[in-house]
Amino acid sequence: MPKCTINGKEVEVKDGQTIMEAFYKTEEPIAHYCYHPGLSVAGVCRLCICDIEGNPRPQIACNTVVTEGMKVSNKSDKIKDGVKWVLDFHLINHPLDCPVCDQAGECGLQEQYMEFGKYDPEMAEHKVKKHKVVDLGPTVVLDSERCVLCSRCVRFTDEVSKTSELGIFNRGDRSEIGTVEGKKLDNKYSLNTVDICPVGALTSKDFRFRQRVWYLKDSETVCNGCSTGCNVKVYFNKEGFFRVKPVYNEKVNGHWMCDEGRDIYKFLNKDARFTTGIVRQKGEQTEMAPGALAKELHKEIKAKKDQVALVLTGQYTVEEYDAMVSSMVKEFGISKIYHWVNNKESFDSFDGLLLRGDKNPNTKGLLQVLEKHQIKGVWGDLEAGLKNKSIKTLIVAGPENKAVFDNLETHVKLFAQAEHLVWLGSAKVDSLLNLNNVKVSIVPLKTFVEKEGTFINAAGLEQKFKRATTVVHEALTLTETAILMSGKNLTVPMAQIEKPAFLENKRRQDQVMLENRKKNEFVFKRGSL
Amino acid sequence: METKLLTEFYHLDEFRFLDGYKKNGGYVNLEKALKMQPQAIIDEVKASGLRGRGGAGFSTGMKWSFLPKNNEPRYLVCNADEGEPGTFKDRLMMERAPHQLIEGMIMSAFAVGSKKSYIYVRGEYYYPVEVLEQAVQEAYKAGYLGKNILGSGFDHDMDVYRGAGAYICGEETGLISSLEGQKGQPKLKPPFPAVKGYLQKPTIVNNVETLAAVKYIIRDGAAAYKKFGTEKSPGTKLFSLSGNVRKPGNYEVNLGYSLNDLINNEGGGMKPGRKLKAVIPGGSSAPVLTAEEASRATMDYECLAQMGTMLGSGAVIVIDDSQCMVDMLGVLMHFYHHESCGQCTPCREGTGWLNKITHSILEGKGRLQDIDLLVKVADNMKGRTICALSDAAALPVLSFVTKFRDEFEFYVREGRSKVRGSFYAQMHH
Amino acid sequence: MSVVQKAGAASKWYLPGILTGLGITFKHMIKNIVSKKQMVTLNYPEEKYEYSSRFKGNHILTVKKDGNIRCTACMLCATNCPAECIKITADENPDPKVEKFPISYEIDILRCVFCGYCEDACPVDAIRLGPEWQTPGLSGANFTYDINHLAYRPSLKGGIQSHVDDEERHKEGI
Amino acid sequence: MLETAKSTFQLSAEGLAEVKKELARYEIKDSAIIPALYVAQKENKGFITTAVIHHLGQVMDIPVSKINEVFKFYTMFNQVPVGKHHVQVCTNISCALEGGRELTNHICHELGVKLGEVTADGRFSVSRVECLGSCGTAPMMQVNTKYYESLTPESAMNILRGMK
Repeated sequence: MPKCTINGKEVEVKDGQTIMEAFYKTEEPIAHYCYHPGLSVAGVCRLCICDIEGNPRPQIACNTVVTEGMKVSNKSDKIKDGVKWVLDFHLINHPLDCPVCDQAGECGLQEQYMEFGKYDPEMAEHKVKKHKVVDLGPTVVLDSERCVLCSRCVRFTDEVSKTSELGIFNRGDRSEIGTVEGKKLDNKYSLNTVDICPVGALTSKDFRFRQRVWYLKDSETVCNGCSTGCNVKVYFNKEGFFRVKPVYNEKVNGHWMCDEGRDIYKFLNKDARFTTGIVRQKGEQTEMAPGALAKELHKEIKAKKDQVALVLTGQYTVEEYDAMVSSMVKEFGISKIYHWVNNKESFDSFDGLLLRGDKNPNTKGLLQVLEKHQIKGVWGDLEAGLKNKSIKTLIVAGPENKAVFDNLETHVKLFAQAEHLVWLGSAKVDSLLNLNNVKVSIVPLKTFVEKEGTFINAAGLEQKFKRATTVVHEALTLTETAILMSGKNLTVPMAQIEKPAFLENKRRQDQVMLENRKKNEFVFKRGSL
Repeated sequence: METKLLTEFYHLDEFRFLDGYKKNGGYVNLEKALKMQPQAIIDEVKASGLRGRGGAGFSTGMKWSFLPKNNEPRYLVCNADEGEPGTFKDRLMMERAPHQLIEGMIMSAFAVGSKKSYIYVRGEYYYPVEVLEQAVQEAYKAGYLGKNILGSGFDHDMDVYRGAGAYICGEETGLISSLEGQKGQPKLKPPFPAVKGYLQKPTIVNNVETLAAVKYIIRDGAAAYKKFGTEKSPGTKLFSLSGNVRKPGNYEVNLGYSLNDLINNEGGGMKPGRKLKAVIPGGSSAPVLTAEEASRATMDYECLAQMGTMLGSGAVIVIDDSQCMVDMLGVLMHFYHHESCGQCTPCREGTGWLNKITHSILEGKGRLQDIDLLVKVADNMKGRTICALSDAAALPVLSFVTKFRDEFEFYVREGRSKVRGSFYAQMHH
Repeated sequence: MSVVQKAGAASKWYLPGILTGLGITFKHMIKNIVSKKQMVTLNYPEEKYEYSSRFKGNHILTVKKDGNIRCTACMLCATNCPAECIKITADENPDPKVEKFPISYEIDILRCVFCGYCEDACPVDAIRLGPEWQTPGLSGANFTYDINHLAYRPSLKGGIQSHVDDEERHKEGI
Repeated sequence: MLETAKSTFQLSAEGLAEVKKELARYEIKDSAIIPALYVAQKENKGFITTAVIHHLGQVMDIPVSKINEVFKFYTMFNQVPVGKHHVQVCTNISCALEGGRELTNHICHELGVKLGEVTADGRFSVSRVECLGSCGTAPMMQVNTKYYESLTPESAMNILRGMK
């Protein structure tokens, strides 16, 4: 365990770790493009140069192993000038099309330029022209001119996804990232290349031109796309959710996430959701406040205790399962509780990296809650009960992400055999609104980004996450629904109400808006540009 | 005067073949070497003070002793990717005396304990590859290669690998990358090839001339070898003399030989009516010497280093007074721009930038500040990359611009060459 | 609001004040009838004032040589707008040299404070504040200016070309 | 698209055998990429196309991007069609000092082509290359595999005219 000094701060690192890792540990700033903690060291961007005491030449931090007593600094004028020049080498052939570039606002080149640059360009000659808007595959678009050839994406396809679609072709300043014609960048992790691209060379087709990044806020949460439970950041503003990116978690997903998981934002937005409570009887549809609807259901459930059954999917939090199951069991003594398993065949599959066949974030949590309340519902019982009409009122906590429920439609048909189908769910399921022979009550629920809770992933790891924002204000959580259905009222403890930011800062309301818009380090100084 | 040690029998056509080579003292010393202790050979080479003839001039014995002391398989690679502009000595050695190289390699391989060696020859050398491959076959047949060489119990295999045209593969890690079937991009150091090289195994990469010289160190002993050359630069060296001299060619002389003599005696002096203007003493990457400096220079590592240049691969390029230095820098910059592997940013972008600036000066579009910009860019490319190619591109710029600044300024001001007028426009009409 | 109470009895008699005022009005009326040139007011809307060409009035979106809109939908104007009156929706342009362009560009002119920050922020000279200053309209919808109005309204006669030329820039390698 | 790209090039039986031999020759498969590209280039009229890359990828079981990287990196693999006699004139410093560039211009002019172009009859193509290691006998050119040294514009053209 050698000790070293980084800019005067002493730090102890593991054997064989590099100066770069020591910089990370001390949280001292160091410029770099090609180094990525999840990939091998390339050492080609040459930005991470630093002074090592006793070494006349500056060394790169990413490939120099820390030795005992090493004194490193990157604060000297010599190093700063060196970084400035290396940055200039990066920029001389850069097209500077920040206005149309999606990366603007979170671009490595912009960040370092604000830190080290701010000079007049000295390059008077023509820039090297390369290919623009190259279609690399179904998910990614390449702009070779913006590329700084850090080779992160190439190393990703070689080392992590092991698909090797990308390569750097030609040499010198004619080098270009690309795929061989006839072979596309098409793998289940392809969008990670966009995340690790420090500039705007690789952009996501899905996110392209939808928002400028400085209009977006982000919030950390856990992906509910499958039972791996990758740690992710969701990006949103008042118009809705726009993208999902991975967050490093050594125990779960490392630095990566799959392309499927990046689509989860799509079912969070309003147009994919039930927004009000709906009661549908004999083809007639009335809208109702969700809370009132849930409360109304209390009477019916209480009256028909023995004929009520509950179906749960693995898409809710542990807290919600516990609230729902215990209210069913304790308040009403209902034990007909069943677990709805989607894609049964591939349920246990795993691709070796992140993707799991179980497309629910919290199957483990549900099973644990059911076990705690000693419920052993077998799916066959439900089918039989519906057939012989011993189950008349069926409460279903449906999927949030209906895309992963292949058997959704057949199951809706199955559930329609009951007399009264109570559907709790966030995703808009159109087939429910076409059922005419059964009474349907729909209570809109909140999605995982609108509530806090815990998911237990396939490895048994409990992951708590926080609320990001609220999209459908009227919607309830499953816990709230459980409370209302058991006839109680919702009480909101005062301490939990978040204080609005403007009160604390004594800001006017419109100033808060402005503040939100201009976050993400985007500093636009009037008059100076 | 030439001192023919390595090139003693190069005039004999039969020296190319095994029989002729054996007739002239070939493979005699191999037996002697195989009876020695490997460590003794390393010590002998170390004692001889032999320095790498490829360009860097690093002590060969020292390099060999960096090998980790374990039983991992290790490789010996002969660097015959002779790409440095002005250098053509390795080609001569491979064409005229392939067995001399092979013998030296077997001895070296025995010393470093390598069971497999490669000769990496640049792709353009079709004929030398042919000669080498034939010689390797001959050596296998005669039992100098293969299992249990000359009954010593030492096994060794040798293979010739053809490159495909990349200057950067002359850099040892670039060469290893190329040998591994990748782009010839240099690898990060550390780890050095002697620790982790070809296929992540310890690898020794030596130049053709270095490996061939090993034979003579074994034959005569380190002490005898040290008699050649100077105290710190012992031995003889092949110098590739080219450019504006009457008799260009390869000349083997003692290290420490006067550059003036090399040009005027061996090279036959300048062409009629021409005067010496500048000399690049160690291949295109070496900083240029003015005529005055050249008259004082002796061809050894120390003297040239002292004069701010280097011996490099021993390619002496003579430039006479009819040549335009801006033009020559343009030629070099085009070369380095073309050959930069594109890995490290300062080199990838810097070589392109230098090339653009020099050519805009040549086209008559230069600005006076461009001359300083050349220096600034070159200064900031130096020592900032994985391999030495960016230094190799930067050093000529710095020396050309500082030593012949008047020519550059004249070109920028007048839009034509001080020496050759507006030749450039005619050449690129 | 502060109210100034004038003391004194004379001010209770309004008639002298009224007559003085009428006198001034009459004086100007006669002056204007006699010499129209000296008149300071205009007969709006029959007559209109010509402002300087630098006047920051209604917005204009400039066009390229081929008549397409210059704006690249970088949203810097919207970001810089203190009144938040600019709304842009971007999309992929089939021409890879253009890459990004706005499929909708709306300015809520009633919110606009004509500060000109959008003009300042624009990196490609795509938006300018022009000399037009009238913003009449009969319903709320009339005050949301879209691309058609901003770039191609009849008074612009087919669009104002900006000075920056894409092709020249491309040739120069910028 | 992939299918058509693959179907346009096929190694001959000898070529395939040679590639297989090279695959077995070295410690790792990747080392055989350069020799295999040489074999394929010879069979594909002196240059390499995407179809060749795909075919080699299939034959050698190496990702095509890796083969393409190697192909595009080295100058001896031609990316565009070349003539039957590919004339490569050195224009690096030693040859430039002795008139290598003038020689290139002369050859181009005499053959009526620009650099990198193929003559109308497909016999010649001219390119300027970096140092070929024949500096002592400058200026020089390489036609296919053979070096021609100590040239003058006239002698160079005589050599080229003598080629069938």
